[in-house]
Amino acid sequence: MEPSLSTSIGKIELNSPAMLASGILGISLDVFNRLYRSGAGAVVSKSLSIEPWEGYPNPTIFSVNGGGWMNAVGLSNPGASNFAKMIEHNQDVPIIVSLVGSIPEDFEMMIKEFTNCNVTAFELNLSCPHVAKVGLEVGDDPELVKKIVTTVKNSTSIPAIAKVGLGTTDYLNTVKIAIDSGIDAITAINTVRAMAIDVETQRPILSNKFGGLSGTPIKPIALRCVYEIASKYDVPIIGCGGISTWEDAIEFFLAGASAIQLGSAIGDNWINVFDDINKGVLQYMKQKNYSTIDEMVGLAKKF
Amino acid sequence: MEPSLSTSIGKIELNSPAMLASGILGISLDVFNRLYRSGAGAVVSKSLSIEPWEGYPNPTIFSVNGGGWMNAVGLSNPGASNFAKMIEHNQDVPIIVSLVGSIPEDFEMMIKEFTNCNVTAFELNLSCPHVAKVGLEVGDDPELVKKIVTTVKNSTSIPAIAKVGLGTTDYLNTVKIAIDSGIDAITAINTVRAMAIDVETQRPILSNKFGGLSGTPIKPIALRCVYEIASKYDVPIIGCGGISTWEDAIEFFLAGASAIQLGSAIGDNWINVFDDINKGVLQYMKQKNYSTIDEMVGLAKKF
Amino acid sequence: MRWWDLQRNSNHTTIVTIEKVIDETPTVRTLVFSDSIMPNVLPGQFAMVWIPGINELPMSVMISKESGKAAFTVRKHGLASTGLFNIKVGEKIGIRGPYGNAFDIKQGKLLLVGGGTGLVPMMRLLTHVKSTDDVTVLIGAKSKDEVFFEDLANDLLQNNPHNVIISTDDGSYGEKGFVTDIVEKLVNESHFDGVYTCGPEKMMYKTVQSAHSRGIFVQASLERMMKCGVGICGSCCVGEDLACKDGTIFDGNHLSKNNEFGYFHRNKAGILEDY
Amino acid sequence: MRWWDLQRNSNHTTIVTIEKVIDETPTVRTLVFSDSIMPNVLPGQFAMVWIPGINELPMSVMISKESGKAAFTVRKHGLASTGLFNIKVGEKIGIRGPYGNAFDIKQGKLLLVGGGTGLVPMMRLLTHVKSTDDVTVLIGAKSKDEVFFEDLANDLLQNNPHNVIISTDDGSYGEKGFVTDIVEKLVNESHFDGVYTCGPEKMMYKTVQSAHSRGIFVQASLERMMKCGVGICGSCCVGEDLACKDGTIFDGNHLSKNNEFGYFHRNKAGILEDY
Ligand SMILES: Cc1cc2nc3c(=O)[nH]c(=O)nc-3n(C[C@H](O)[C@H](O)[C@H](O)COP(=O)(O)OP(=O)(O)OC[C@H]3O[C@@H](n4cnc5c(N)ncnc54)[C@H](O)[C@@H]3O)c2cc1C
Ligand SMILES: Cc1cc2nc3c(=O)[nH]c(=O)nc-3n(C[C@H](O)[C@H](O)[C@H](O)COP(=O)(O)OP(=O)(O)OC[C@H]3O[C@@H](n4cnc5c(N)ncnc54)[C@H](O)[C@@H]3O)c2cc1C
Ligand SMILES: Cc1cc2nc3c(=O)[nH]c(=O)nc-3n(C[C@H](O)[C@H](O)[C@H](O)COP(=O)(O)O)c2cc1C
Ligand SMILES: Cc1cc2nc3c(=O)[nH]c(=O)nc-3n(C[C@H](O)[C@H](O)[C@H](O)COP(=O)(O)O)c2cc1C
Ligand code: FES
Ligand code: FES
Repeated sequence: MEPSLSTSIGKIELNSPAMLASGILGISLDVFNRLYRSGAGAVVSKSLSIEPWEGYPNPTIFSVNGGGWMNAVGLSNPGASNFAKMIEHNQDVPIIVSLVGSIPEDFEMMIKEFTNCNVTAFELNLSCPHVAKVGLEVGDDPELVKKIVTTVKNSTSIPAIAKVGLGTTDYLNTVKIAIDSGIDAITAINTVRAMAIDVETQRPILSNKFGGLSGTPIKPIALRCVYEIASKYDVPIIGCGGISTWEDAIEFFLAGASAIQLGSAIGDNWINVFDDINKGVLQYMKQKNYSTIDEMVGLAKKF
Repeated sequence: MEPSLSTSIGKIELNSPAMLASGILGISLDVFNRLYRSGAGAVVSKSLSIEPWEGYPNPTIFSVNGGGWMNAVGLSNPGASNFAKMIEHNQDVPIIVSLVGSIPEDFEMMIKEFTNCNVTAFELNLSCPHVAKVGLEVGDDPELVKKIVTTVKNSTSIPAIAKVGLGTTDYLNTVKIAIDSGIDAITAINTVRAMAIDVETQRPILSNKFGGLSGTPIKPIALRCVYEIASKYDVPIIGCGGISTWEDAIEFFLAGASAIQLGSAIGDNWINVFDDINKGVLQYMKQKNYSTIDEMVGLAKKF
Repeated sequence: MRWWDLQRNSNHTTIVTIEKVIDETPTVRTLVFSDSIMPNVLPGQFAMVWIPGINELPMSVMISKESGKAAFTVRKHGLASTGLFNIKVGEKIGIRGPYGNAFDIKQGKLLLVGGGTGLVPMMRLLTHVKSTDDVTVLIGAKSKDEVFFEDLANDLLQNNPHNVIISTDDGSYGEKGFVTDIVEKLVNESHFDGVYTCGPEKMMYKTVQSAHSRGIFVQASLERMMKCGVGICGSCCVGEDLACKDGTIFDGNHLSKNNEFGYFHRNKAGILEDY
Repeated sequence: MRWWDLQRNSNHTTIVTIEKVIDETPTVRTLVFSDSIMPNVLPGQFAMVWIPGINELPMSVMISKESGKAAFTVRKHGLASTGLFNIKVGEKIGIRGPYGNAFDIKQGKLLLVGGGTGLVPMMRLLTHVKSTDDVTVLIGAKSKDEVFFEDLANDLLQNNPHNVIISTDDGSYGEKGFVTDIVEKLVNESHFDGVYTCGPEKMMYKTVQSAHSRGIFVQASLERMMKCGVGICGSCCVGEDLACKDGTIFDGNHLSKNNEFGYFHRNKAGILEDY
């Protein structure tokens, strides 16, 4: 029997385990459709706020010598309501709407905007490492995480995912609180706070000085987070961080992820990366005699 | 006038700003002499404990596809007293003795062993990400950090450096406590907790499962830590993490480091990396008209 | 072994020093610099240009007469472009790229339609035409003192059968009227093997319509808000296309199916706005 | 562009499958596998061999008669080597490398002195001698049932003037006595152009002394505790040298100035211990 690429992350069912990560190409429905046709199991939107944000001035993105990408886009986004209008007519694409905010009410308000939209899940970005007041400042505050997740779960029956990252507190604690407050799944991890200085002009390259490191450099860090979460808690996990090949995808499944997200790999290999990974995963499943992704999830935990 | 490579990290004076990082080739005086002749400004020993430790079984070190190294050596070391005997006859090499322990008394005892040795400084390893009870478990405990640093400062007049890393608490808080307790300098950062799984055998590669990521992948993370510390506190800083070229070294000086440590670069480029970096830094200083390293330190902070 | 020792990382900023500044008009300047890669980019390709402390902007890579050199030709507009405009000889800027695809240059009778700094890729295109090609260059501007690159175009085409036409909206120089009316006239009068355009979107839109409706091969180079330039951020999307990665050059056939071209672009927040 | 797409990362573990297991003696086995790199390593080079779930050990890369294949010849000893010894056909191990330098093979009259699995690099060395070389191979073992590679050595040298001498400590096979006494006799009797040795350190030490004191070019391949194999961990240091990176092969001249060779090695904690 042909193995199947479909996977479930708790109640979320996808045809392919590789989804687009938040912030990557994530502002237009036409592009979402294109990515879906290219093999993405779902697309996660750019993180949306209540008001539109222009983000930081450029430079906001560049690649690091030695591998990976650095960004401080500053969560530029058209705002939840503009975005909701845009995806109103979405029929085919499993869209996961990413949200940022600094208080529970922000999330509640934004979720209302999507009442008439076909949304697969909400992803709560608790982990942006370079924007004050939202992101990690939220994720590092246990009380706030609890209130936000509880509010979100009370606002909608659509599954909610918490996206965590490495902040100034123990992210495993954030995960625990999110789970205790009813979260449906965890995405790990966001970019890692980082910096680059140009030696010629002697100034930080990003206009925001600090940014988030993504891509291959953070893969081993992301993988350990997935493994740590999977070893400690019984929660569906979406792995994210530096995944660019099918071997990377398998590593994350073995560590405990039921699905993965791709960001920087698109900058490195463009959008055929979805198809490449899907094909490689299928090949591996055939060779190892698996019929579902689920059979692989967490296999490395027994060691 | 020829620019000079000498630098001071608080009271510590070195002829060259590039030193050997702890754990790299750091167990034999003959090797220390060789590294010193190759251009290292100082060598930091393998982290020493009271008793000798064998460390973890292999695999303990391998390089990551995509860059960098992963290790879980498990702080194998000959023990403080054996090591002290070995360096008793050291005359030339500025040796920084790295120490690990889980209680203040451990450090006190070990420092006594070095009474008759020519030691340039002690580096307190508060940040090993893959050995329980010492390392990050210590660094993440503010009370313990305070007690250890206070004890060390009361035990010796030799300068003491605290080596910090990314743990489960805010490392900037650890830095603050160390400073308040009288530390002379900060080394930032240690390896970052990470993991790799072999997809063929489906098991973690390191015998310890988790290890520390070092080398180019962590450079942007280490650089931001140095910049963050330099922006927040007035303390001499030694930059460490992924430095492998003279440009990297300059980036760290500009961010606020008075000296740097090299670890993984030795695995990538062998020990001529000290000379290469020294030459490159000198060239840069000539071109920019600096006569001392100090003139560059922290220049990027003004932006 | 590290790959970045072997080749320059085109997605990481390289610093170059401005060696010459040429005033093209009161609001347009060309900044010349030496570099190993930018002098040889393909016609239509752009770079991301970092003005330290100010911003980073997409800029078409301008040709330079001197070998080993390239340039940017910038019109001062908002904060960022004015910052670049004000860069002096000896000052440093950062560049990464080149990015984007290139014009597919046909042979025979060619028409190039450029407005403002949209002329930059047209000038590089001219360095790639065959000497047998019959080339018409149409330069649109608001008024006489905004016309530039006329001499350069004539110069580059000195060995070709050619025709450089200027049109100004106010008639203060060359023909009076909108450049797109002249395009319509030209494609009506004679057959072209290829039409290439870069400039204000409305101009490109009409040019593409005029040519495409007559079955003439036409390509336009689209300008969109660009933050990354490499297909990551999504800010440059035009329908399902990413201008930086799928373009910036698209042909008439493709553009005629795109609902946003000619009508909408996205602002810095990613909100669709009318042109 | 990612460099690891272009070439295998020799410092990252590659998984291979054991295809054949050959019993050499009751305690020594040769495990054969296919690989693109290991069949062609230089004589003296080693690999780090991962026995999943057990340990990772340095192992000289053994030759295989079949092209495209290489092998490891392991003596079961402690936990790790016994783990490798027990690997069955079809099971997988990980390898990284090759590491270390190679023997500098002279021409003329050569003497190879090997003990136990120290014979492994000697066998590969034999595949690199010129057919005009006159080669003496001296194999030391405790007793008859610990002798292996005698036939292989004769086989590899069938086109050379050669002599394969076995010595056993107990005299149960070949000549009786210590291999180093025979070395002393041989270098006394005739001139050698090169002497190569790998095996127990005391054996190598005496062999180097015998040859070096007579001005004969001699090289020994040193075994030390190795964790990384790549010059990072320091566990393999011998005086100021790192066996994995500066060696494993050193010549007599260098070794005669090293105070640790022949006397000390370091244990897993890095403490100097007597040999
Ligand atoms: C591929 C490409 C090539 C270009 N080549 C040239 C050139 O050769 N010469 C030249 O003068 N200009 C060129 N531009 C336009 C240039 O990048 C700027 O948009 C323009 O200079 C105005 O910038 P500003 O920030 O000063 O103006 P602002 O007042 O800040 O903005 C004015 C408008 O410019 C546009 N804009 C601003 N920033 C960007 C950006 N990062 N990317 C795209 N559009 C932006 C937006 O529509 C904005 O509303 C090119 C643009 C693109 C996309
Ligand atoms: C370059 C090199 C090539 C080698 N080639 C071969 C070979 O082809 N065949 C073979 O059988 N053996 C070879 N060895 C020896 C082998 O690596 C092991 O040391 C040996 O098999 C005993 O291992 P053990 O762990 O089973 O024994 P243990 O009982 O664990 O240890 C016994 C002793 O072996 C040594 N040892 C253990 N682990 C290591 C290690 N990681 N590195 C170095 N020494 C160690 C120590 O001296 C230790 O005290 C080689 C060693 C080196 C350094
Ligand atoms: C340019 C860019 C923008 C991003 N924007 C967001 C965002 O808006 N919300 C979010 O949760 N994560 C954002 N991220 C983080 C990614 O979703 C992802 O977590 C991270 O890049 C690690 O994955 P990768 O290594 O595959 O890129 C962004 C990343 C990049 C590179
Ligand atoms: C094999 C290995 C062993 C290490 N052992 C120690 C140690 O004993 N004590 C310590 O403080 N840091 C240790 N480190 C961390 C390094 O000193 C350094 O902080 C880290 O590797 C980052 O620097 P790099 O990127 O230049 O390697 C070790 C690193 C490696 C790779
Ligand atoms: S500019 Fe970022 S995707 Fe095109
Ligand atoms: S084995 Fe690690 S340095 Fe040689």
